[in-house]
Amino acid sequence: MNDAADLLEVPLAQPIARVRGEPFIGLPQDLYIPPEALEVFLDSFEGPLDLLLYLIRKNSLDILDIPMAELTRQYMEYVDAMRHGRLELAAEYLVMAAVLIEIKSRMLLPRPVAAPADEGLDPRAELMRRLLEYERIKQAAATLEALPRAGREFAVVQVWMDENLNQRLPQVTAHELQEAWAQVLSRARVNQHHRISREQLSVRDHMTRILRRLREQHFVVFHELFEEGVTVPVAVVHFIAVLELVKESMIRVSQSEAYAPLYLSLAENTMELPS
Amino acid sequence: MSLPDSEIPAAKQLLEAALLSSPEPVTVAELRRLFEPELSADAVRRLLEELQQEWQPRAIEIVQVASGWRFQTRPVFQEKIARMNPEKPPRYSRAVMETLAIIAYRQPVTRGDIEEIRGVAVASTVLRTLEARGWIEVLGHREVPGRPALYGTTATLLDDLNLRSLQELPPLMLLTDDITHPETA
Amino acid sequence: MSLPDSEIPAAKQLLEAALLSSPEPVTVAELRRLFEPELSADAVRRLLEELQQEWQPRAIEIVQVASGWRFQTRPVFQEKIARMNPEKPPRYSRAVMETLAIIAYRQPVTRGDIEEIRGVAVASTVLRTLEARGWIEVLGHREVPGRPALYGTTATLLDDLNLRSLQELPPLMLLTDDITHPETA
Repeated sequence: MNDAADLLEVPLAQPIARVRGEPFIGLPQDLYIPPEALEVFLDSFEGPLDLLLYLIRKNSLDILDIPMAELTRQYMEYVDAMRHGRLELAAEYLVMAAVLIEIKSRMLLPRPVAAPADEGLDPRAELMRRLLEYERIKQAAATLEALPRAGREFAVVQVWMDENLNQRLPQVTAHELQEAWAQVLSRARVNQHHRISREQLSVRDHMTRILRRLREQHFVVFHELFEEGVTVPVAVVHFIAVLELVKESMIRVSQSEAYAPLYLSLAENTMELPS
Repeated sequence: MSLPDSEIPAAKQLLEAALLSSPEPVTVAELRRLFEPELSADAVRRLLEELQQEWQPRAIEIVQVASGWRFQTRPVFQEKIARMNPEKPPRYSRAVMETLAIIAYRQPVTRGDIEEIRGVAVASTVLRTLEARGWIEVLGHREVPGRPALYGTTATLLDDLNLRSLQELPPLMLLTDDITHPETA
Repeated sequence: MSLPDSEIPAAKQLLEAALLSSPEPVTVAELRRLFEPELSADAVRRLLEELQQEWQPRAIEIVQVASGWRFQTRPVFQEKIARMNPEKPPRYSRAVMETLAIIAYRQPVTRGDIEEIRGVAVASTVLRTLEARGWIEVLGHREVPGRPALYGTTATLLDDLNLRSLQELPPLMLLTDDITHPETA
């Protein structure tokens, strides 16, 4: 874990960014970060603790005896660079900067002669404790990631059983349905060629309602779809649903002559317009 | 490409594992890809038939169904297994749940749409299971070649899930890029 | 109740069928009910261990995880099986895995606790991803203002990682005692 490369999920052989078309491989050797690469670079840290750990490990500093002046100087350079590009990202990093400076200044102050209660407490203690705890968790996360996992390193066996033999029907909850959908989505994201856009469910709902109505009535006069008392948002969603149905060749809209009423029918029905 | 005799046991083991770990039937074309270099369809079929023989005396069997080959529990054992668990409700397979989710959230959809989203073929048994349950129905047909059926969910599904309308379905989860990303390997 | 030798092969067949056809791990208590009269837990465990031995040389194995016993593919075969189906499992970001590690090793924890350890805000999507996967759940609420939810890990997480209990999680990196009590300079 001392290796800086372990901080990134990007293999070193691959450029982590391109700056003016030039591949930018690995982490910078010094503190100079080309501004164009900064965004990519910062994304590789999980926060101020992660950045501090990186600085400590990169410089082979002793985590139990941190030279505060040097660490604070390097950290501030990063934060300054960061503030040019990603101001909104900087808040948590700025808090840490304040903590570092406070520790540094406390270490510079001469100790009071009269011993206060916390005399002997290293001002760095709390920071060290947090850094070590975070490092442990970081390593635990990497260990968990490496454990064999169902669906990845091994598959659970399940042989088909005829469901008809089961008298009791499986129960499903809305939450399970949502989880199934989440699984579909996360897998679709992995299979990059499937594009699934987030769409208003209400449009889909209205599309189904219109199809159902057309199946029963065969054709519907367009304005009848918009019954009285329908609110504007509902009418808009309904209208979008009609357009979507036409676009997806599910329904047909026809008119016997200009300005005559519009009729909707299922695309599969050859509709006889009423005269 | 056929196999030398010495490699047949290992090949059978691999076929067995592939069939056992697939929730849906597997086609011969898919099974051929297990091997490098690929085996011929005939060679795969021969191995499957031998495996079928070997499993003959056991509680589960290898069968060929419309969409491919699969293991299934022999009916006489199914009844005994059902005894095991009187209180645990049975569950639908992942294929059934995901198909239902796609129809619920993306309706009206054709079988082709479902296959495109799931990235795998949808067995007819999956749609039949949901239709028999009264949870999905054919709403119409899309006017494209083949006139595929358009599926939607029914009021029965909403009743069974205790919902008043589709809007009450839990919102789609927004997966942002920082949650998952493709394997870099 | 134990079994006469003549009935052992049939009993093993039945156990095998029950494990192979269950979508989730099966407990010894459930397996006992397969038999009439019921077998003792010890007898079932002995049969399971014998079956485990018999399956040793094959591509799938019987393992014991947190929620019971199940069959699964051996990792060495899984790579080959994956060739058949190019679908890749999702890979989780560091934010997700670190959050999971904190919940696993420090449970029960609130979102605030997680943020304190990681030093950054935890996006809701991170917790939702873990909940949707069935790996974490809300155990209760801490009785402080805002009543934040307390998260813990589930048996499903242990099952998915092939573990029988939280004690089997890899130990946290060891730290020397003087970290919390640094020597005075």
